[in-house]
Amino acid sequence: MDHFPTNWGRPRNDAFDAYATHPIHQRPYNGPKDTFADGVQHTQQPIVTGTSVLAIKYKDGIMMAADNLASYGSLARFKDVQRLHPVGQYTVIGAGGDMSDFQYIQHILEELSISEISAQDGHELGPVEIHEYMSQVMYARRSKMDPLWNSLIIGGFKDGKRFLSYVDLLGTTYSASTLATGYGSYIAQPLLRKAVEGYEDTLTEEQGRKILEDSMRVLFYRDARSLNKYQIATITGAGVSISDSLHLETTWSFAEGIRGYGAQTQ
Amino acid sequence: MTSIGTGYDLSASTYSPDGRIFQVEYANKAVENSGTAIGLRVKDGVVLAVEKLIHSKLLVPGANRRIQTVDRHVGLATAGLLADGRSISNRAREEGANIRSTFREQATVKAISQRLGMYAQMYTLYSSVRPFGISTIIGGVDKNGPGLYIVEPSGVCLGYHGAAVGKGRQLAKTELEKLKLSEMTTREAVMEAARIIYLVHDDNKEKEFELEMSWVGSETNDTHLPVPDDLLKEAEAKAKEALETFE
Amino acid sequence: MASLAHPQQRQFNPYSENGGTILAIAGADFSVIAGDTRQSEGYSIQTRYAPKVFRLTDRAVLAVNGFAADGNMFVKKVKQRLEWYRHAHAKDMPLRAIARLIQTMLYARRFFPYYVYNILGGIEEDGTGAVYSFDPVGSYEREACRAAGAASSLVQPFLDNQIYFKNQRPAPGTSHPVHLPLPTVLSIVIDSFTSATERHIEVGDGLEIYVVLAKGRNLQGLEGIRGMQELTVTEDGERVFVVRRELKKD
Amino acid sequence: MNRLKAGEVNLGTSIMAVQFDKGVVIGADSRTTTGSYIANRVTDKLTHIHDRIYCCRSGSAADTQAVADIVHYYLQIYAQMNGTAPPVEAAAGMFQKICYENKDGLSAGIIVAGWDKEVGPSVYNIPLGGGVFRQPWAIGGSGSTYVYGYCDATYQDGWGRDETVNFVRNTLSLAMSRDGSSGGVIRMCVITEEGVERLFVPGDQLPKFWEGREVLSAPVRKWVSEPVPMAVE
Amino acid sequence: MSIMEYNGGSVIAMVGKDCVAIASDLRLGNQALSISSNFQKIFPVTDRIYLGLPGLATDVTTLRERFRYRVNMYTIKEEREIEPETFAHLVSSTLYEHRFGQYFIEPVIAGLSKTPSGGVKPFIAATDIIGCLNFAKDFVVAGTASSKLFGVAEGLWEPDLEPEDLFETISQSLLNAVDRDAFSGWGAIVHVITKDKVTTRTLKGRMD
Amino acid sequence: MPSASPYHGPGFDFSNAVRNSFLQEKGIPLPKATSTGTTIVGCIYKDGVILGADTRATEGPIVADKNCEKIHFITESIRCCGAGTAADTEFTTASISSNMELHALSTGRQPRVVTAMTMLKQYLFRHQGHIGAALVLGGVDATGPHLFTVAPHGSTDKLPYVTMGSGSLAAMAVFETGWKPNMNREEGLALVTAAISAGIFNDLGSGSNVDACVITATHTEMLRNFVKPNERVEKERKYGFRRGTTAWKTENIRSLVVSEEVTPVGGEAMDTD
Repeated sequence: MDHFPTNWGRPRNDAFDAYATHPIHQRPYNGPKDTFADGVQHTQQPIVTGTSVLAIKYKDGIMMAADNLASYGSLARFKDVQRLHPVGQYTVIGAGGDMSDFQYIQHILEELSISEISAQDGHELGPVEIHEYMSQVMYARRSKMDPLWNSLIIGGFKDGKRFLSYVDLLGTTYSASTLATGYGSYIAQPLLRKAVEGYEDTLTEEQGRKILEDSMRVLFYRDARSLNKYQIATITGAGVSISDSLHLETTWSFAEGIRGYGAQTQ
Repeated sequence: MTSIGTGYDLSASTYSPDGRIFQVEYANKAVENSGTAIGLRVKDGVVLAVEKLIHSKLLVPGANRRIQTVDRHVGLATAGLLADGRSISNRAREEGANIRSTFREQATVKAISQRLGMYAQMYTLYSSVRPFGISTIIGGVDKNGPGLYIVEPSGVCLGYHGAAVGKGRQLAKTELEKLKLSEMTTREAVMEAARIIYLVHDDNKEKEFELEMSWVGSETNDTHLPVPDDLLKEAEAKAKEALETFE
Repeated sequence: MASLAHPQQRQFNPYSENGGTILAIAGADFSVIAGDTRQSEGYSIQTRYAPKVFRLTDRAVLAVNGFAADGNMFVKKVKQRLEWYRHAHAKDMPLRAIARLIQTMLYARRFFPYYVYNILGGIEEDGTGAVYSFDPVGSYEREACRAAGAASSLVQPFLDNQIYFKNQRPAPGTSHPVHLPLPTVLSIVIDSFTSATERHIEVGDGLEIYVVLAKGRNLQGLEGIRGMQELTVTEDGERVFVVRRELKKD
Repeated sequence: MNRLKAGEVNLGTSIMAVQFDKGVVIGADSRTTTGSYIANRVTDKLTHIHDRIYCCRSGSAADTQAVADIVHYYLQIYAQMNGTAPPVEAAAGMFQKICYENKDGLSAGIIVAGWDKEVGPSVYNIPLGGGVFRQPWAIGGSGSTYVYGYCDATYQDGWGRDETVNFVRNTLSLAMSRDGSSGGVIRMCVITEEGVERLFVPGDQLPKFWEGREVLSAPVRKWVSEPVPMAVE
Repeated sequence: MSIMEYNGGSVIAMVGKDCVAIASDLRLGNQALSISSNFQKIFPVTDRIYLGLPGLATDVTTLRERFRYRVNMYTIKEEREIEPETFAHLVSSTLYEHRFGQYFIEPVIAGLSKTPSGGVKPFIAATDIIGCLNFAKDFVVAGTASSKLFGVAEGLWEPDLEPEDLFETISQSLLNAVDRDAFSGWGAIVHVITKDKVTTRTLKGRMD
Repeated sequence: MPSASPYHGPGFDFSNAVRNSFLQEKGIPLPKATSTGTTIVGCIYKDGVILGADTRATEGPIVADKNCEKIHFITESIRCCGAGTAADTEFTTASISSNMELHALSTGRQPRVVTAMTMLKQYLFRHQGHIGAALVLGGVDATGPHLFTVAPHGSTDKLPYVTMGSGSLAAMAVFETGWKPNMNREEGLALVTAAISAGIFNDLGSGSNVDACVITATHTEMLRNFVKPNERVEKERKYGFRRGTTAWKTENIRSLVVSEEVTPVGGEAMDTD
């Protein structure tokens, strides 16, 4: 899976960048063409999209981060979108990909929560249940050839246990102590793994925030669909907390002296 | 009430010559036989309370709840046939979800109540069905503030400051009218509601009862929740105390 | 935007490949089922630990490999059917019945297949070790050993040579054993995976080896094995163990 | 519209040149992308062609670099042959010729600007097909589409150096904030008879405009009406 | 279908103790149809260098002749035998010359090079179809069964095998790999090169 | 590519191109060449330039070479890391290396990094991206340390720290968090190693060992297999076969020992005393 959601779930094109020298995202389709293909709308495509979501385990629970941008192609269209969404008291769901599908997911989760509250049976939905539910929904939609064009990270803390897992438009799921969607899986994941793997039980909140901030900064430097405005969510024994928008400090001073692309000096 | 056997009471789709629908009136009888349910609409929310008669000592405490949650911000209490109460609350949840998905906003208490009213009224039109044997008190908070409604078996839906249905409704209404509901907080209303339920309960005639209470408003962040145990205990204690001084 | 320039890109591919390799070997009175734990897509490691081998009952272990979402869903459904069987018959389903069940379940989706290769290992009712291997639409066969998944073409010929003694002449006056002892099988499994890790980019990170022992068989061959854990639930029946090892992470 | 060759490095780009009485101000963002990966976040897209002539490059990095290198080479020959600095028009003409004659093989949108003895400051725009258009101000690259309105509404004849620099800085900042393919820092050159002055605006000190609210979340609920007392009271 | 599978065939080379071995199958096919069970893919270049050319049969013949010509020219010009390292580069540049319009051949080179002290040093190399050299210390493989060969050889190969042991290991690697490849098989041939002799054996293998 | 053929001049031979494009049109895909999935990096430090590379070469998902060299020689003080089609990086750098040597001989000066860079970009641009070489070029010359990337289409970038290949994103993340100006040799090497390691452990196209090359004005140090974090563990079993395991049909032994037997002809041996 690469960063550009348009390519998600589509066949990889070997004629084009067979060696993946560059992270190339515009892969034209050159397989067999159905004569009537243009007349049939099989699946929609992502239109307004969000980029990476990052998440780590740390001492007290789970920490997640996502920026506030929703892009329309290359246009930075909405700069105040929250992509970390709390579900109940124990869970946060973060989404990359199509924002309309994400809003739909928020609605069905709201419905689910209300029916769960109405049951008044003493049970509450935790991250495990919400992830299981979402993976069933995502898999069912992909099986109908009508996917929800998202990659989701679900993090939570309930009954003293941390939970962190991923699900995407194909229904593929996996868990790890660090997760990242989209471009984050290429850029941030190496940093997160190095900082977190083996330190899940000792990493403090402060350290966790620092590593997420560093990763978000690198993503802002290197992902053309990202923004320097982001939020961090923590899910701990004390519940869910989603920060206000944070601004990234960036460094550019080393670039002042660069002249041209080769022999140029002035 | 007219004598039985005149033949006009066999179907909800049949009027009596003097323009009454006996089936609906019989349904009201079912309500009147039930333990009292009350609702208080106060300054910052709504409190619902139910005198749940224990018809068997073998029941687990807390079983057969008569107060149910409809949506985050709305609850209901019923008096009458217990199973009809379940059915109506399911319908209420569907109506809430339907309103939410159509208008993308929380349903108002009024909207849910009116839809429930229409639903109940449908059961007064056909010979093949029986009217609901319950009166439902719907309470909650929405963008208009606290709301409290009663839906009767006939389908009548009316808004109230204080609502009472079931066996002890007359006495409860008298007590409710004495209160300054619009100046009261939900916390105070919990005490009053408990007192009223204890008051209307007829120890001599009736079996034992369980006090069931819920609230919604600023105390609960606008969520419909059962009154917490400690508060419930306190309210019960105070109610018993008040009972002794009342007479 | 590229998608606007190429309207034919609309077609959605509901499948993906998630790498990894599984294998199973049947012994006389045991069965060994193993898989690596890397889950990848393209050149990215999604996670270093995603199990591909699952205990179904105390006598049956299922390994799935291919498209992870289909694999997990399939295992879930098989487990559900086995649970129902337990409720109906008050016993665990026999291995050969599970094999037939898996075939039926796979073939039911003949025209929108589960893109997974299954290998079922365990103990038959007669107490012998068995391995059943399946293709994605349910064609299956009982074998003594089988490799599947990304590096199957690397591992299978090696197993042919070491398990079936293919292309080997026995020393004069002797013959090849029909079944290998457990310690030999375990070390061949481990070497198969370390070799596959060397030469296949999608294999690595961790190794999980399940061992199913026939009813009443002693633990010979499992003593002193590093990282072993017993998973048996019932008493006086077959026993299931898992051995976990690290593989290279590059 | 996909004029880029497979796997090519792309200058998504916002570029600009504006002339004023004493010279020209040119400017560019610094982002180079392959797909949506930023291969270089501090690119210098202001390319020295001769002492008082620069160009801003947009389109394929390989093509525009090759073309700029060729023109740079010929202008050095020009200067040697004539003993004088080449006019901007000559540079623009040379760019136009190469771009026009190889229009099928190149994807290059170039703005040439500079100062010469004959006409003073001048700005030439050479868009994709290989035409050449002299303009008082020119914008180019993918980011430019977002700021035509701003430029039309803001530009006025007769500005001095400082107002022009400000205009370029604001325009580029607006384009970079909306175009995902543009971003990073702003590099500018002020080219006058006296010389070439380089200006640099770091990515964290770009002029700020409206950037949306903090976070778009559910509206805060307020009760429309207060409860009224009962009529019976 | 890949063009490499048009005629099929596989080659493997391995290093032993002061010896090298190179082996191939003998199949020539026309896609799924087998045509010949005696199609040679390994050719002697000098006494101690052998060259395996798995791939498209027409290119096998073309390249064999081309290398024969070039090695002869080298020998005449230089008045000495070509060394394996040099020959590997000759193969590499010949293939890269056809970078655009490749030969569909993945050559494998096995030989012994002379050391200054008069001894011999094992040398093996392989290139892809456009001449990228791979100097391995253990074994190299090529052809339609390459992934199978990689798997078996990675499992079976051990350092410092004597010529007779090397023969067993390379033979077992090849036979078991081609048995799992539809486009290779139909007999096999092994050359073991030592300082003072080259042992060539044809193997008994499955003929299906 | 120059070659000594009597049939045609230097450069590529397109004689098979017609045949191959015919095959391709018939829908037969051409086989893949070896690619170096690769993580390659470079960074400028206090005294010069440090280049780094992993050592895995792949053919599709198969590891073709576990320990290949991706840092190529250009001149003594200029080196070049290659990613992309392995043969292209190999031959392109070799050709530029040879031209640089000739350039040095004809000018009598130490050649500059920009010269190599210009040669590379012009060569690659001429071939319009068909030569799949993505390069990191670094070195020190009379004008100081220089570092460039050259993309397959011939565009170049000049930067103080660069990465290329399929692991470039992982490696760049390490640089973006750890790079600072004026690092000393130790810091620089540690950073380059960390960047390559990020590629090795997170990108499946990259793997095995870390190669590094430290270039200063006076000295170039090639640190082949600088770190080896991926040594294979010992096998559980020995896999030697009993001699005679393999059945064979025919045997032919060609003796390479030229045995000379000297037969004295006529009379007695010469008296050599």
